[in-house]
Amino acid sequence: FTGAPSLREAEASGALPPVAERLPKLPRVVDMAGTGRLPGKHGGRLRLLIGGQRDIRFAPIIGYSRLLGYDPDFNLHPDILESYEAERDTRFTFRLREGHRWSDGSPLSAEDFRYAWEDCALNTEMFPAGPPPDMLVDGRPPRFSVIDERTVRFEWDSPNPEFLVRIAAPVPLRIVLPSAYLKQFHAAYATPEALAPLIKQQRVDDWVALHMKMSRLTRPENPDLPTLEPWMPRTAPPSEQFVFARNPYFHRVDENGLQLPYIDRLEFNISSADIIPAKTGTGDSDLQFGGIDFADYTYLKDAEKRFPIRVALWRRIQGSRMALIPNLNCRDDGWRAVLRDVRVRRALSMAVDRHELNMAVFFGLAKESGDTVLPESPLWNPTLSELWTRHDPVVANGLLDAAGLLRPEGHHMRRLPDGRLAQIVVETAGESTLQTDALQLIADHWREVGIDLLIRTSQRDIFRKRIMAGEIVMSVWEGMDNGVPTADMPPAALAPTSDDQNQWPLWGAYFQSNGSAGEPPDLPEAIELLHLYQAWQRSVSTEERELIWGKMLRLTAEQVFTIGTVNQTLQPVVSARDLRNLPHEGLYGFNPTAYLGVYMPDTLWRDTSEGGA
Amino acid sequence: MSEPRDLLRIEELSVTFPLYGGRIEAVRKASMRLLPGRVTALVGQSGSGKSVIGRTILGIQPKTAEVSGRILFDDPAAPAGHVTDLRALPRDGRAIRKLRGARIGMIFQEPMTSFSPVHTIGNQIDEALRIHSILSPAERREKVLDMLALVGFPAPKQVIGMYPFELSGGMRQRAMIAMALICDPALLIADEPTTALDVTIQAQILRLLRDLQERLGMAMLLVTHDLGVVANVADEVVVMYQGEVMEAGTTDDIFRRPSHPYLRALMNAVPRFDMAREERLAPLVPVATDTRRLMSACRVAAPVAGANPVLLSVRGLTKTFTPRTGRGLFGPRAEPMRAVDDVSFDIRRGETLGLVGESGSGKTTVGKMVVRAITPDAGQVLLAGEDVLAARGADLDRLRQRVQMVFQDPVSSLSPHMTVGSILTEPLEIHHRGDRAARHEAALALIRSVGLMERDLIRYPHSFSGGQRQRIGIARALALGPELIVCDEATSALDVSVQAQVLNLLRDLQRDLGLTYLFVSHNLAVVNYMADRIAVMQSGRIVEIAPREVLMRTPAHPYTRALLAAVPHADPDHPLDFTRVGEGRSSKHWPAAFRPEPGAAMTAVDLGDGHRVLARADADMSELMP
Amino acid sequence: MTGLPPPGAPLGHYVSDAPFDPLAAERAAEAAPAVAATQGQVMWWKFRRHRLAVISGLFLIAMYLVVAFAEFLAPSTVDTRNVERIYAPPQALHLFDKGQFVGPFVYGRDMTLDLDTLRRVYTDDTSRVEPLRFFCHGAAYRMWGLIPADLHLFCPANGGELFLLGSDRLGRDVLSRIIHGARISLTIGILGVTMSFALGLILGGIAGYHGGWIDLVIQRVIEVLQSIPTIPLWMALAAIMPVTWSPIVVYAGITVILGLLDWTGLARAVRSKLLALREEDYVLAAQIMGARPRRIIARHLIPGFMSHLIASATLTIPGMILGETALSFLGLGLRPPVTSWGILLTEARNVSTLALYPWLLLPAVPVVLVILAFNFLGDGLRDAADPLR
Amino acid sequence: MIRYILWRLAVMVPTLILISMLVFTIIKLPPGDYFESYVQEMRALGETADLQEIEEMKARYGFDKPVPVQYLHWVGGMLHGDFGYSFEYRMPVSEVVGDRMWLTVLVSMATIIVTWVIAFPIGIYSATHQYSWGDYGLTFVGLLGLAIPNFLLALIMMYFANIWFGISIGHLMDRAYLNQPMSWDKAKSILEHLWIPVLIIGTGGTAGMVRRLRSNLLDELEKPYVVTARAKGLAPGRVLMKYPLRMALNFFISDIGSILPQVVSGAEITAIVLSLETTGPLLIRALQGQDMYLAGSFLMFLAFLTVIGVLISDIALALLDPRIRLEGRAAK
Ligand SMILES: Nc1ncnc2c1ncn2[C@@H]1O[C@H](COP(=O)(O)OP(=O)(O)OP(=O)(O)O)[C@@H](O)[C@H]1O
Ligand SMILES: Nc1ncnc2c1ncn2[C@@H]1O[C@H](COP(=O)(O)OP(=O)(O)OP(=O)(O)O)[C@@H](O)[C@H]1O
Ligand SMILES: [Mg+2]
Ligand SMILES: [Mg+2]
Repeated sequence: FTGAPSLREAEASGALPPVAERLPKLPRVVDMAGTGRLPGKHGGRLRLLIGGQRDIRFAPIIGYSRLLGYDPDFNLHPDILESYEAERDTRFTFRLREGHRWSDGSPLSAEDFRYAWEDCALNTEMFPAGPPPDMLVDGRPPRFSVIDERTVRFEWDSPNPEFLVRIAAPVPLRIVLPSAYLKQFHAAYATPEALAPLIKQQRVDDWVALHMKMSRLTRPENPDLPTLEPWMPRTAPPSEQFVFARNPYFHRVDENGLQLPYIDRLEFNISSADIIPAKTGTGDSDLQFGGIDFADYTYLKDAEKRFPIRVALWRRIQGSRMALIPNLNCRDDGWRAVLRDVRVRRALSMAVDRHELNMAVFFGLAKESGDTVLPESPLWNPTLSELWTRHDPVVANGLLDAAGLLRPEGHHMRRLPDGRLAQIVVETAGESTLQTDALQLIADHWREVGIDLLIRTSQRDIFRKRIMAGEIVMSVWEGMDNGVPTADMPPAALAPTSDDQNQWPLWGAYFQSNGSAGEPPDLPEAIELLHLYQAWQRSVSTEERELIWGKMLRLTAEQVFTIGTVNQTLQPVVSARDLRNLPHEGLYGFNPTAYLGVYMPDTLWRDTSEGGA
Repeated sequence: MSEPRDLLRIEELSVTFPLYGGRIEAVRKASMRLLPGRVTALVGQSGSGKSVIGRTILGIQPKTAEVSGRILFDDPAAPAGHVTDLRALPRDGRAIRKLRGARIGMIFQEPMTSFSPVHTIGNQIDEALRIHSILSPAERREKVLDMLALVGFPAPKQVIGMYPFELSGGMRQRAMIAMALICDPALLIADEPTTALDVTIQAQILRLLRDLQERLGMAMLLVTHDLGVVANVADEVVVMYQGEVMEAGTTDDIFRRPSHPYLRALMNAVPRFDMAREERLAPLVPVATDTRRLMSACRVAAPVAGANPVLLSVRGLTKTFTPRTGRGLFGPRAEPMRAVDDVSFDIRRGETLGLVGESGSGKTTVGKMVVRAITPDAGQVLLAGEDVLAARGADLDRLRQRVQMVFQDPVSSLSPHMTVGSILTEPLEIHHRGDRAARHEAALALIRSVGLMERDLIRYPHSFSGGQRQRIGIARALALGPELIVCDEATSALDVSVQAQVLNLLRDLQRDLGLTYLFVSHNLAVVNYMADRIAVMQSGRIVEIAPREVLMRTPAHPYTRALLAAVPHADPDHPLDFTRVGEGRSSKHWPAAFRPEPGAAMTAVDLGDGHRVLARADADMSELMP
Repeated sequence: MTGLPPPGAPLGHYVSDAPFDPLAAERAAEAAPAVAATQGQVMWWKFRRHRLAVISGLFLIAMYLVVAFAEFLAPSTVDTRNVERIYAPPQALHLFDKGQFVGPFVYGRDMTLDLDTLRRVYTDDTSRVEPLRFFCHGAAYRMWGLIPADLHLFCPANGGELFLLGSDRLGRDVLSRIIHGARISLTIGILGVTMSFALGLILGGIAGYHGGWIDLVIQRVIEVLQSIPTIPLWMALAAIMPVTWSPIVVYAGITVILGLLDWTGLARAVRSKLLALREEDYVLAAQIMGARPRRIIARHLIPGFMSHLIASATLTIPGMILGETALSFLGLGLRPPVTSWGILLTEARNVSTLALYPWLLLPAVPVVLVILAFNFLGDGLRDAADPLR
Repeated sequence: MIRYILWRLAVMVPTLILISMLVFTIIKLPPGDYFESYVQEMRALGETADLQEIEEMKARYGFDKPVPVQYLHWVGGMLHGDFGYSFEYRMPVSEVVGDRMWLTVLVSMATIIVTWVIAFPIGIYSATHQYSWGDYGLTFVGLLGLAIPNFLLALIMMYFANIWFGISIGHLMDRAYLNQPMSWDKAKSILEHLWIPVLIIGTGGTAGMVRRLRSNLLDELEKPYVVTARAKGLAPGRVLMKYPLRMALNFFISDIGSILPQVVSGAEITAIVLSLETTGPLLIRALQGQDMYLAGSFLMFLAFLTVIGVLISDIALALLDPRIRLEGRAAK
């Protein structure tokens, strides 16, 4: 095995053991050539621009080192784990690599799982309301057992198909913690006398807060906290630049035995969001995906001529880049009745000229489609994308007439059955001009069918309140977050399961709170979706899940609960020209691709033979 | 002595100012000359261009002025024959700057406004020294202090740290003189240098100027209206009228053989001490103003005829000022200064009380307290029995219409941003008198009655001559047709002919409408002409008060006597004895009965006939009687 | 040389022999046409002499006419779109085609998409001459939001296009948007300026003239108001304005409230100046005449401060015209379809615009012109009010 | 004077209390709170927030308590030097500001000094050469700066500075020097970056200053005391400095009260566009994200500076013009 030259000095001085001792006995070998990548060499840095300190959370997301994770084709495979077993989705056994170490050199072992579960999750001081709901199935926690030094097991009574998905998520479930480091902050291990000065020094109130502060993984602000990611934080906030240095104990190697990552350090530079495109275009970023948008592409492409950068276009994975979402729980009785009529939703969908929208805003490069899964998903069904999305004002007019939204003689605008003018106020929380621009086009389209669309913008934080209160009749949001699901991923987004679903916030809240908030769904199709989802939760085989997914997708597409416009829109990804192994095309999204995570940024390397920093 | 030469030669000087749709020819082809060590007096009608000539010599005329002609300056300190044409020097260039202040000093006519309000007197006097000499700061300070003492400040150290607005009119004028003299100039342009000074100090200043003249060979261009002063100090005289030189010659020629009708009219207009009570002054143009019409537009109520009740009654007025000298944040508080000390007097309706006295004795302060422009620390002011100081609301409104004041400083008392027309109509507007047209009529009548013209209504105050501004102030005070007018040096800047016109107007108004005046002046002849009774102030107190004739004939108080002795006469045969004047000014030379000493109670002793004099309560009557 | 002896020689007795008539001057003045003029007239005469100020004044009047008749003057409405003509650069206006006079016209254009750089490329087609139409019927609008009409001063040729200042990302005519934007830019902000000035003068005047405890109280109010920076206030206000209000009402509301709060700087300047000026004799004179404080402040004291006021006013105007840029920047300002110059500039706030579509910055031109005009007008007013001129 | 200062210091207490209430209202005014907007922002990115931690913080910082209690808690904390906790940065407010404070002061002071250094000569020139080509030209340039929104100017300058001089866009120093101790190279890098923000932020202020100075000077230039000074032989420049300029400064001095807070708040929006490491963007973000203690404490700090600034300005006024008697009117 070969370690990075940048660590030679530390190795020589004895601060670090030699590379062979830092790697697990059985490291994860990434087959570069086999996956179309070029084996590279160590060194170099990557500069990234972020809009604020909180965006350093990108580091553990794109690092994407998980117990088990997805590959670009969304197959799960063990990563940190040497292997795992999921029996009927109820009993999960995880086996660690021998000699695997945290970034501070302490061994990764079953104790770290036990600490996370028994000392933290089950600690009533830390979690007064009991273990995190994500770990519960039918309200009951798993049985946890340590099999041996390297093997642990979680076991539920009924199937938990979401467990592995959650572990592989961009922000994973926390079932393993660096216990050796954290015990000094835990009341069960440290004496109050030892804790007191730490509490004071960190300016927190008690040891729980201290532990929480020191163990934050999602926003790596504690440079001392050991990690398993390819790069570990080196900067304590506040700062304008956050440096992440290579983790000397990282567990992956390439086929030539070079320890990954190739890149020595990541530098996150805070810039105001407004000038991220500008700075990217002047070569100030070596890898940029956040803070830039399709609208910047022309400029960035233009900048390719002047600066050693390369612009790739990836595809976004949302079910729809922008969807109009009628609120079936809105308080306005007239509109609620109308919107619950599937004919109205279909008519509104068909009234939208998606082609014009696509041409005007996306150069015709997006796909006109309803809000549904993308071709990259094994669940894709082309007919569903096209369902009720053809631009046909005649049919739309007919549907609206049938639904009782009539045009009085000699008038162009329709009226609601209760006599009011059919003026629909669409609210956006958007800061993006894209939404307002597209809405203006849609307003024109809808005027053709006699519906008047008014745009109103609310502050983002009161937007949610207003949705919940039913004050918003129709909103603009993005479509399904994950447009590339596999059958093994939960179809929660399709059913009323959460209060942040703008089409049925109250029904979602009802489910989420186990009936203590919101309202039970009373639309048969919604109820059916919920039942299907619950069936998925109890399912044990992929085939069964595929079936359920298929039913749910068809139902939602038929019912047009959300009016999708276009999807597979493009996302520029800018990289230094000498950066290797970044695919020219890819899927861009948070879940499940973890932005770049599934494309393994640890395999990126800089081809200095070509020049560049 | 080498060959004779002129220090300054003005040849064919013309100065014009543009005015909307016309121009003002302020100076027309005027020529004159000044000999080294000699005094040339420039006399003439108010607005005849005297001040403009003075400024033009220094090149500090307003930017808008168009100048032609030559001004040749032959500096005695420069090599002989090196004559500079001051007009040809670049404006504010190095050459002219070296002359200004150092070789040519200037005393401005309006000392009140010629000082920067935010710098101390000492700082401003010192400035010329700082530029033109190489003295050290201590030496300069020494020199400034000397100069201040020379111009008659009893406590120069204190004055150095004071701000201009804390000084009385006369004190500012003296500071101005000190500033002009500080560099021992070869030529002094003195534009009415003594108008705000009482005659004793005036004499002291004139003596000082003469000293300098003799000692340093300083020449002086003396602009003045006081023919008495001219007769006493000038060697040559130039008489101007409407921008033109009417007559020029030696003092002798001018006083003994006045030839031009203007000059003769001027001589005739001088008020004399031996005038009969009813005798009128003879103005140049014998205009008769219809007094009733002048005020009918505005007058509210005709005065109550009948006996002469007391209109204004002043009791125990006292005012103390705290100087702001202590510069810096944490300076010690300066000693409070008693400006007016227990002043009481009465004025009957239709009467004029003349108020004369030493410069800085508190006359202006008394006047301002009477019109309620300053609140006294103690005392009472009653107008026809009404308490002036307590009036509020509608009472105050009425009061304001009954009492007016002509300010000593005409410049700062006229709003710089209002045309004369607006200034004159404003009081009427405030009290809703008449309509627009009527108010305009009234303004027109007022401006004519003080000898100005209709077109002057659209001009702004700054473009007038000193005397013209003063007349605007008088016209404004008359606008409301008040019962009582406080005239604070109301005619000091007027030449005798215009002065005669204005004084006659005031007398006519008094005769016809029963106006009452508190007439503050340093010109004793004028006071004599106007006043029924005269009060003399010194150091904040009234030292003597008596009917006019009594005071003039038998002054009791040593200060009054000193005053009378120091009056210069417009007669070369009766020169003033400069060496003796001013002796009675300081109480040191006074007889014990009048000397205010700590512990000695002073009271107004009645000498009969309404003649009262301030003396020790225990003084013997005979000591007091002259 | 009349009467002047040679240097140093003794002075002879010179007597002018010109005729002397003491009444001549008066008679001459009487003969001259009466110049009865009020102060206002005098100031107007002086103002007229200032050429640039007069031109600026006329320009501003013209701008306000544009504001009044924006719908008619603009070739299209605010949000008329042409998705075929996105990001079209300005078209040149020609008069002669192949040496022949045709009147004002533009050439037709073809658009191609460059799929590599994703740019729209426009090329003139000189065979298509599209003359402008005048007093033509075009996009329908409601005059002042009330009267339906479709008459325009000029429109593109039938079936042709006209983007004299180019088009934006939705293919909207920049020229039309600038014309429509003038309406908000030149009204609401000015309202704010006026209010803050009125308040600043009144409260500053009172504090400065009276001094004492009145001053103390007003100063504390000023302190409190000055302590709150505008941006947070703006954000807070924007957040509590009911969402149901139309954006223009919200914006007007905020501007007015800001106008109500923005007077402090001016008030302090006025106050400190008055504290010094109130000691002048002419103030005493006015008091003796019986003038009320209000009058003294307005007629005697404030004019002495006019230059500063005029300068401040003309300087505040850009702040108010561009006020909404800051707001829009923070996502609080006006929303489509309402537009203003500030909005137009905010929309152009990214580098792409700068690098690729610079004509979107054109709204800065009227802003600059209006601000210059206001300032030169101010100069003229200053001179008119200045007695020394 | 000392009595006056003590009196004014005493008056500051109720003023500051009033201000603190106002500030608290302002940061509380927008509906919702930090956590609400945080959750929404995460959601807009398609991500999920760490709800557990948020609930915990909500309880810890008394968001469930009535508003007056929250206010007292906040004010009480500040009196103890505890400025609260920043939710966004998850650390005490006092630690968040860090380096930003002195960088802000640096930028602001540089801007103010540059503004003055440019504005004073130009203002004087414009006044003494009224209606010359120079006057018109400088007025035009100044107003141009005023008429173009700063953020646009910032963008334009950054872009062209990059295209023409290759200067990297925005920020106050090269990234390499971040978090480094001060060194010669770091100082150099800061200076290299400083001129752009200084120029941009300075434009508006300079034009305003020039115009105000010009008009105030024009008023004073022909005053009698100026003529007196000229008659003494003072050079025009010296005359100008000593007399009219001093009088014209009145307006300028009376505005010191607002300069002081500007020094620490920085030009927020320009700073955002230029990504300056100053406090302005911090404040705006805190306000936008409803990071209430951070915003509130900062606003209070600004308010305190304002109050002090007003006091200084009053004292300076009295020193500048002896006619101004602040302690009440003696004569009337
Ligand atoms: N700046 C100016 N603009 C226009 N006219 C002026 C200006 N200064 C003076 N004048 C006019 O020039 C004439 C001469 O004024 P000047 O001040 O020289 O008079 P004067 O002889 O000094 O009078 P007085 O004895 O009243 O002071 C007057 O009629 C006056 O109105
Ligand atoms: N505002 C003030 N502050 C301080 N001292 C003042 C103030 N006004 C006047 N004084 C002082 O009060 C005294 C009287 O001044 P006042 O103006 O009444 O004198 P006056 O008799 O009118 O003198 P003059 O004849 O010189 O005009 C002077 O010593 C002066 O210095
Ligand atoms: Mg004069
Ligand atoms: Mg006096």
